[in-house]
Amino acid sequence: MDDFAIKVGEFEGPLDLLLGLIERKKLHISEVSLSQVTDDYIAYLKQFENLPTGQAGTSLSNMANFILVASTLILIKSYSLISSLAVTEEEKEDMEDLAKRLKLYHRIKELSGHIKELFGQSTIFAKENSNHFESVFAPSGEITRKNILGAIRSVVDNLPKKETVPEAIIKKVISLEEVIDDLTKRIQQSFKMRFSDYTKSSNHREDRVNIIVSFLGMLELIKQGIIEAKQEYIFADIDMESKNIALPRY
Amino acid sequence: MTLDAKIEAILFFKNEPTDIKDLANILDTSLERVHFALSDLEKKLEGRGLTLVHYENAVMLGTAKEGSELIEKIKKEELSRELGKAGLETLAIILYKGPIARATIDYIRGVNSSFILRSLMIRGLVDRVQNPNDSRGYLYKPTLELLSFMGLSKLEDLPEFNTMKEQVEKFTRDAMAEDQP
Amino acid sequence: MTLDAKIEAILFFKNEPTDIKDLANILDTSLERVHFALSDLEKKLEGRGLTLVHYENAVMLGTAKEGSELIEKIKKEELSRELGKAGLETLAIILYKGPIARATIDYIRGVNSSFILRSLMIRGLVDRVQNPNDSRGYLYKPTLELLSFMGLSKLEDLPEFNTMKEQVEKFTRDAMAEDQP
Repeated sequence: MDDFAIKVGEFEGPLDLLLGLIERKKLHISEVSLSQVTDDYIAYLKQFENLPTGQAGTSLSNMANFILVASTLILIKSYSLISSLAVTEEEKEDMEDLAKRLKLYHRIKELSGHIKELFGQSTIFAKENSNHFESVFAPSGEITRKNILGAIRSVVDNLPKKETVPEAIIKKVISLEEVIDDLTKRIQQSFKMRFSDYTKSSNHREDRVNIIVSFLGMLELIKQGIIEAKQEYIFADIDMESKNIALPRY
Repeated sequence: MTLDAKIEAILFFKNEPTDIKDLANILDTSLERVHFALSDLEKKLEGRGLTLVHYENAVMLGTAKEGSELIEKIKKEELSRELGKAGLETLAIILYKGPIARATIDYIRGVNSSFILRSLMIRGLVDRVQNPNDSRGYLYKPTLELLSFMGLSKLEDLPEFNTMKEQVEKFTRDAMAEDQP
Repeated sequence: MTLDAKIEAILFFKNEPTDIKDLANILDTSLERVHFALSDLEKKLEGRGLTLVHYENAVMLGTAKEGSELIEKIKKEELSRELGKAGLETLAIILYKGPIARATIDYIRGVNSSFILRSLMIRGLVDRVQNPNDSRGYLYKPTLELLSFMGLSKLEDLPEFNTMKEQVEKFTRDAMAEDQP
């Protein structure tokens, strides 16, 4: 069952990873601490996104889980940097929920300590099955060839299937680096552009994850001092300008 | 023979989790009287070598947890105690919050839990029942074997059970009001 | 835990006549004290659902005499009960894929099958043989009575025998190669 394991590196899932990062920095769970570990989270994820699936236990649908949480993290961080950032009601809820989810998950991890402590320590045992029991042939009317065929068919239909997530789609969406490279090039070319132009002209599908990943790319560029971003008013588009055309460094 | 003695005899003979409804049927009596008799039996078993394990509608008889070391000495098969991180988390969610839909488990853990659930079911630690609010979905709940492994006669014996159940319920009510049954 | 409670737990668990000398050994005490404790246990079981059964030098726990009618009723009820979906599926797996280990059945169905297997055995529908690859394990197979009840002179006469067998085998081959006979 190893090929089904849900792990990126040593972490079970995105919440596990986040919790690990927050604990490492000895922070409390809050939106503020989440914005403080966003970069670490992305950096950690980057190590794994280029691994072929199956390696290090990565699976595509699981990567998608990691990326979805990444997108919420980026929102939280952006919001803390650019207070005028426009967020939808739904995004606001996601942002608030993440801290709550993390607190609950933290609680569950604490409680799983009780399970570990108790499991198998003072077991209540059932009677051992006797090896000598009398059996009486007692069939029932249900046992017909037709019903038995129906039963084996239902067994076969319910065998677990391997993941069937279309790899190509997810790979495109989750390639963080590609988005950042692309963004850098476009900034150099057009010197000044708007965020919505970027996501529109991009050959990526304009879905939510993609916009957010692009946004992350933009924030990375701001952080690296490669571009400057301006937003005239809330909900307005974001203008991007390159500060140093000659040196787009990563 | 009193009703609780009859129930003790039946549970001893059956040696598997038994539905309280089946007990009422066999004994030709009401569910209410079976419940009363079970709590009589529970009292009578105090300080004895046996104990009742009880969750929702199922009940079984087992050795008292105080005797576990003794039984372990004469048991032939080694008990598998290995659960792993994912297993522990999932069991904690099911014990403190069950019966619970897979979507909610996934949401709390932040990952897909279908494979860990399957392996817990194969080990007989977790059971699933039809979700009364969603005919295509299931609810996952602890088995009596899981309770027995943990030395719990009932779920309420879990540490922090009452406080935690409230916390989890409050949270899931807030967060998942829209997609939860 | 008193000595008589410990003895009760041991006898319940062992579910077979146990030598009084063995009890003294397990409990690390004298024969005399075991005899005293046994008579305590006997007194405490009065009016209860269980009773102590004495053999020459051995004892065993059983259901009280007064409950024997009840137990007969349950036995009959167990034998005439419908197998249900889970029972039919387990039986189908054994018919199409047997002889098969319990772990493999569990793995195919995704749930624990131990209680169902026991009931299929008690009803004479399946039988078990020693697993040649695992001295402590068993392989389950259909009984001859089941085959003749279904009007089958050989398993291959089952509808779609080869296709179904192949599909189940493909699944187990991929995942459990090492546990397979």
